[in-house]
Amino acid sequence: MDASLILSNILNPPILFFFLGMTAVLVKSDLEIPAPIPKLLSLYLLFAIGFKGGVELIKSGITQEVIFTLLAAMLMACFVPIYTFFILKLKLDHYDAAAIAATYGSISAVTFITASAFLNELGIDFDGYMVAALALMESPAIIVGLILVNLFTVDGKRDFSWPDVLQEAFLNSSVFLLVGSLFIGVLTGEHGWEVLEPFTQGLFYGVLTFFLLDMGLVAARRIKDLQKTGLFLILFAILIPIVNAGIGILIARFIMMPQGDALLFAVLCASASYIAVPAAMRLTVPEANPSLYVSTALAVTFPFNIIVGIPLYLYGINLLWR
Amino acid sequence: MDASLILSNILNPPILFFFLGMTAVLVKSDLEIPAPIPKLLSLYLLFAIGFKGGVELIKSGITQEVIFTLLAAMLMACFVPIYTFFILKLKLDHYDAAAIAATYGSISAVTFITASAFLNELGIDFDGYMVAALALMESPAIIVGLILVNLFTVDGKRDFSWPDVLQEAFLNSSVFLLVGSLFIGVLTGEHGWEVLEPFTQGLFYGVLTFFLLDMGLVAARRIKDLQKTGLFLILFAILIPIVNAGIGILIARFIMMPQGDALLFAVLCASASYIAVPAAMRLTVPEANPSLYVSTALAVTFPFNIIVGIPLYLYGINLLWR
Amino acid sequence: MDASLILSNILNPPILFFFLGMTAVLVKSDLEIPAPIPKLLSLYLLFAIGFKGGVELIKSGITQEVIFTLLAAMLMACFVPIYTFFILKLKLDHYDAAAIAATYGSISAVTFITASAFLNELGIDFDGYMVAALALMESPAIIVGLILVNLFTVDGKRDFSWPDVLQEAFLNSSVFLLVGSLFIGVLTGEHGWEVLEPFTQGLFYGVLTFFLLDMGLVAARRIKDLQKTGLFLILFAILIPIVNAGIGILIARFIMMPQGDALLFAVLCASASYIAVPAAMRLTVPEANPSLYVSTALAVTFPFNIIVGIPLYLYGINLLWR
Amino acid sequence: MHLVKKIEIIANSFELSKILDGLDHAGVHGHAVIRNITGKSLRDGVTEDLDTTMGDNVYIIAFCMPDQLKPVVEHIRPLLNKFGGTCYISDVMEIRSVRCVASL
Amino acid sequence: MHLVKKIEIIANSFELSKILDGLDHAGVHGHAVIRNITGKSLRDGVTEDLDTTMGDNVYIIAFCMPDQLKPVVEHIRPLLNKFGGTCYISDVMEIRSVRCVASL
Amino acid sequence: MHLVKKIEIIANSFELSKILDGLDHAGVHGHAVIRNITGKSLRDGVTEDLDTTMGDNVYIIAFCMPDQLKPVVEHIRPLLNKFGGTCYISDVMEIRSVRCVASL
Ligand SMILES: Nc1ncnc2c1ncn2[C@@H]1O[C@H](COP(=O)(O)O)[C@@H](O)[C@H]1O
Ligand SMILES: Nc1ncnc2c1ncn2[C@@H]1O[C@H](COP(=O)(O)O)[C@@H](O)[C@H]1O
Ligand SMILES: Nc1ncnc2c1ncn2[C@@H]1O[C@H](COP(=O)(O)O)[C@@H](O)[C@H]1O
Ligand code: NA
Ligand code: NA
Ligand code: NA
Repeated sequence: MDASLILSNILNPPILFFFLGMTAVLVKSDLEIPAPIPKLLSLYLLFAIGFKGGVELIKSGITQEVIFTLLAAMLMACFVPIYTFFILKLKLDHYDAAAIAATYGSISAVTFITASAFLNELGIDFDGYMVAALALMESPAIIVGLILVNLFTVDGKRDFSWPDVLQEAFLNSSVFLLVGSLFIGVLTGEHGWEVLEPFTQGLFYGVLTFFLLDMGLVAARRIKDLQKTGLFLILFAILIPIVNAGIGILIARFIMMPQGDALLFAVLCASASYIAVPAAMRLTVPEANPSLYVSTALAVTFPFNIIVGIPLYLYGINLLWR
Repeated sequence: MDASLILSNILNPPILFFFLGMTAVLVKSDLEIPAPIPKLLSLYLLFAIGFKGGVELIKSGITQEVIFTLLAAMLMACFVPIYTFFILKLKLDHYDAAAIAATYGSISAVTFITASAFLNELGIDFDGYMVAALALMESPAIIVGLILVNLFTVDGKRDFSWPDVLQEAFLNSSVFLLVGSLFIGVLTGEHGWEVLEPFTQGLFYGVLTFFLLDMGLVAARRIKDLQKTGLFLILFAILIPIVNAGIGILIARFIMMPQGDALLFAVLCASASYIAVPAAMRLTVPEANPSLYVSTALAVTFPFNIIVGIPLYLYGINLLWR
Repeated sequence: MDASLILSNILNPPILFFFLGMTAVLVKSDLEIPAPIPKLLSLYLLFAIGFKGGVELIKSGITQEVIFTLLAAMLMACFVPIYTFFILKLKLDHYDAAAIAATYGSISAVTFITASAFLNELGIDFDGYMVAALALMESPAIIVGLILVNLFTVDGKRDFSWPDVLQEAFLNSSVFLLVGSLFIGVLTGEHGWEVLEPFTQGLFYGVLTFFLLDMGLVAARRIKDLQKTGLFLILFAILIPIVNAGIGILIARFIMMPQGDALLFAVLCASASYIAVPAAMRLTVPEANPSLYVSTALAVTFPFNIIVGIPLYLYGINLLWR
Repeated sequence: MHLVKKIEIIANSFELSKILDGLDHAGVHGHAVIRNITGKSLRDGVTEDLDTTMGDNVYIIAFCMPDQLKPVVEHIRPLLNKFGGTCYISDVMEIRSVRCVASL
Repeated sequence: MHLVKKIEIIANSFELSKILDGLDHAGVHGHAVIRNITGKSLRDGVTEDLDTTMGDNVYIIAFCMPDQLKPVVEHIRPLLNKFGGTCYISDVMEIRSVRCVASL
Repeated sequence: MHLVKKIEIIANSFELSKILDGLDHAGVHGHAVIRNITGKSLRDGVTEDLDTTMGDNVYIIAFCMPDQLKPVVEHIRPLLNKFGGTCYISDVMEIRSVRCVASL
């Protein structure tokens, strides 16, 4: 049953500390994790997950499954922002619609990491190359979002330069550190893993827990923005992840991913970016309202995914793979 | 003999690094641990100690001993600020007396943590629910202190609001994180402990050591304030902890705590708050002089407790429990 | 063969992350490790290396080898700034020459640490007292540099005070923390080591890796300064380390150091300071141009040493010790 | 370009929320806050290092219309009297942007 | 001592490099940047906490010669119009040092 | 409200203690310091990133009585000449609080 999965998910330290963070804001405690500590934690998580992914990628090698998975990742990263744009256009102007669509086309690394910790908990295996899928899915939505803005708005002086945009999309610090660590994992392999293991593996779960405490604080502070976003966007922020996860699961079934990989893929499809894409959108589509795209991704979709989504998608996968 | 206990206490890395920090200030080295790193370390320590306490509380369950211990903690947290207030009133005005009394009625988590590391060193057991006592003893003194100010001063416009004060007392970040982590430890139990162990246990001693280096810097910088506090307060800051520890030990003996718990309880009684209470006093009793209550707690009582007090109290306990 | 050593050096995570940091700057990624995190990492590294050195020093005791090694360290720390000063004087004014000479007479702790990680990799032993040599070699060059400025420049109002200079040379935070941790390691010995081991040993390699990522960023940002320094200084910054390492190796052979120690000694001789000495020079020889002495040490000598130098010097040692 | 007033307040971070509320009640709804200020005041005479115990100082900057000044002073002065802190006013010219016009 | 103009800009850190480029093109080659500013603007009405997601604000200070002001405003205003942010100008006296003389 | 002078100094953190001593000797006993300033100066022409090696810049603010200005300039100018750094003076109004009156 679904509820038991949800419960076993909720009763993990990372999720409970996420709640603790949210509670702190709600009861107006002055708990805060001062800058730049959250930045340090997120750099660490990207470093550790990228490096581990690289080490495991070199063990598995570039097989047919890897290629299919990465193709599926590319496909979803381009498809999601397009179809959601047309849904969003029903209620919002083109700028906001494109920015939000890009947000949901991209991914949230922390959601991915939380899902992988959940799989570890349950003893379900997953492949290291899913990290490559994570890296691949971060950037395309930014490009797609911009193309949509260009196609659907007609203002003479939209003067952004493609080199800047590509720079922002592919060389922003998250993507860069993740891909770089992945490469280094590939280069150093098993040997590099052993020497770094107490750092990258031993601390990983604890750092994730601590970071989710901060995410709880950040997400709860954004909740008051939701009044301004309106019911349409709140529903969007819950239903679209479910739909995207559903599509992702069907694709995963089709190309016969193992269950663990399928969950991670579903989570990638379902999650929305609240770091890389908002930063890029703020620069390239300044007309869009940041509190719309950040708050939906951060205060609705992120909590939904890590609390309900992850076990829900796994439940679906268990049904289908049986 | 007492001296050998003191020596075996002093020759531990945390205490030695505390001395190193003090030395750095005395010889005017530019060593500093820049903000917000000390904050990160203290958040970590509260997180780790709270979580561990919760895990062990659920193992032991809520027994009669637990209830007696917590009652004793409450009792001392209310009694100490009252009796010390009347001593302090002999020399100081009512505002300063109340603020200092509140400081000594509350506790110092780092002193507690140092004492528990010392017990680990010596292989003496203690119970996880002592962390609950720690959490319980942090706030009451703030309330008692304010009631004393209200009773003994007559200024028409003392316009503080009780909700604000209770907020400050029970939801300040230290108490909140400690209690929150304790709850999460209770909820996740042994299983949560295993996954977080390399983080919460493995690093604990090292982080404590590093943090005490910073405490040494901070305490030494406060030493010059002591000229202004006068001999009365300096004596107060050494004698009152000994008296409080003595009372604590007698109570512990009376309710038959095991030796390890008794030491921790004595340390809680003996220690003075230099974070939560000063912050609260600054807001609610702005008439009191912060350098009086911070400097005595930080530059006298804290070093005294971690260097001399902890082994001294244990010596006393060893005598009585024999 | 040399190349295989270089390769096995380069294929280690710390060096690869150093490259990643440099790459980030070159491709203009916005990757950065915000202040004060690099400071935290460097405090940790000094703390860990000093403490470990102390623990091992007490195990080995103060033997004849120890004394010879420390004498050799003192000798090189005084000799290098003098002879390089006369070379630099050929092209630069006395202020710049003295400042750069002091920089190369002192050492880089991170280069030392990278070399010791490399030795660990290869399974080559080295002695803990090399850390004492590291500490000893940090300060003398500052004093020698100032004496040179005083001897060779004639400006009436050079009004620095020796106490200030000695303070700066011997009590700056790097030297202080390193020596302090060493002392504490000596005092607590094997026992202290065990309790701190998960912190000081377990995380060491990972923190070094992370720190070198930052060093890559910092070094690459300095590369553009090199246009202004000119070819003479760039050649100086590559050749002098090789010469110094060569002298160091000959001395090491002469006093019959084991190979591991010889490499560390060579690396100490070859490396240049980019923290303690520049800070001291900025205050005591403000006439010198910081971008000359910082950029050569940081953007040329440091990368050269950790990438090519360390394996090269080991190759030389292997030849000579055979 | 048009004239506005710049308000600068230095105070302990514990009082930050009270001061911001004061500004808000006085009708000044925009502000910027710089944290982790160290300092020394004539009053206590000792250099205040940032430490874990007594909180950091904050430096609050708020630009406002000249006629908002009086209510600001009325709201802020009691706080400064009670908790300490310093407040200074000066004249600056605002470069109006399209967006700013909308907001003023 | 001689009169110079002080330019103060508060903006999101994402726009920092664009603004510094703008200053540079306007001939103002010196500046100082304070990061990690939190704030609240009338426009969005909510207090902006520093968080991992939306970047921090930055506070840019640049002192320049009075005649550089016009080009600065021309270069900065379009950026403020597009991305948001506020800009204020005031008068200050520079204490010329030997070094400063060389640089101005 | 009464007129005071605002002194703003930007310099490398290594020189901080010397500058604060200078202010102190000149009779200005209060100040606030903002650390971790990045910047660019005409003199060296390159943007200074905060890095582990060369220390950060600091931004020192001190409010003082107009007649303290002369000694301040006398004490600070030699330091700026020697070590670099910039210093600016401007006029501000102080909101006197009860406490401030006592301290001035
Ligand atoms: N004259 C001054 N100039 C600049 N900052 C000051 C001055 N006096 C006080 N401050 C700052 O204001 C803070 C609070 O001062 P006070 O309210 O006097 O305790 C001090 O810690 C300093 O950071
Ligand atoms: N009136 C004001 N006074 C001081 N700072 C302001 C004011 N209005 C806005 N700010 C700051 O400028 C930032 C950008 O404002 P805006 O461009 O209006 O979004 C805000 O986040 C505040 O930090
Ligand atoms: N025109 C300027 N406006 C604002 N800050 C400046 C200016 N010139 C220099 N600075 C700052 O002052 C620091 C020291 O400058 P300098 O003394 O010229 O090396 C620089 O790093 C900048 O942060
Ligand atoms: Na997605
Ligand atoms: Na107590
Ligand atoms: Na050297």
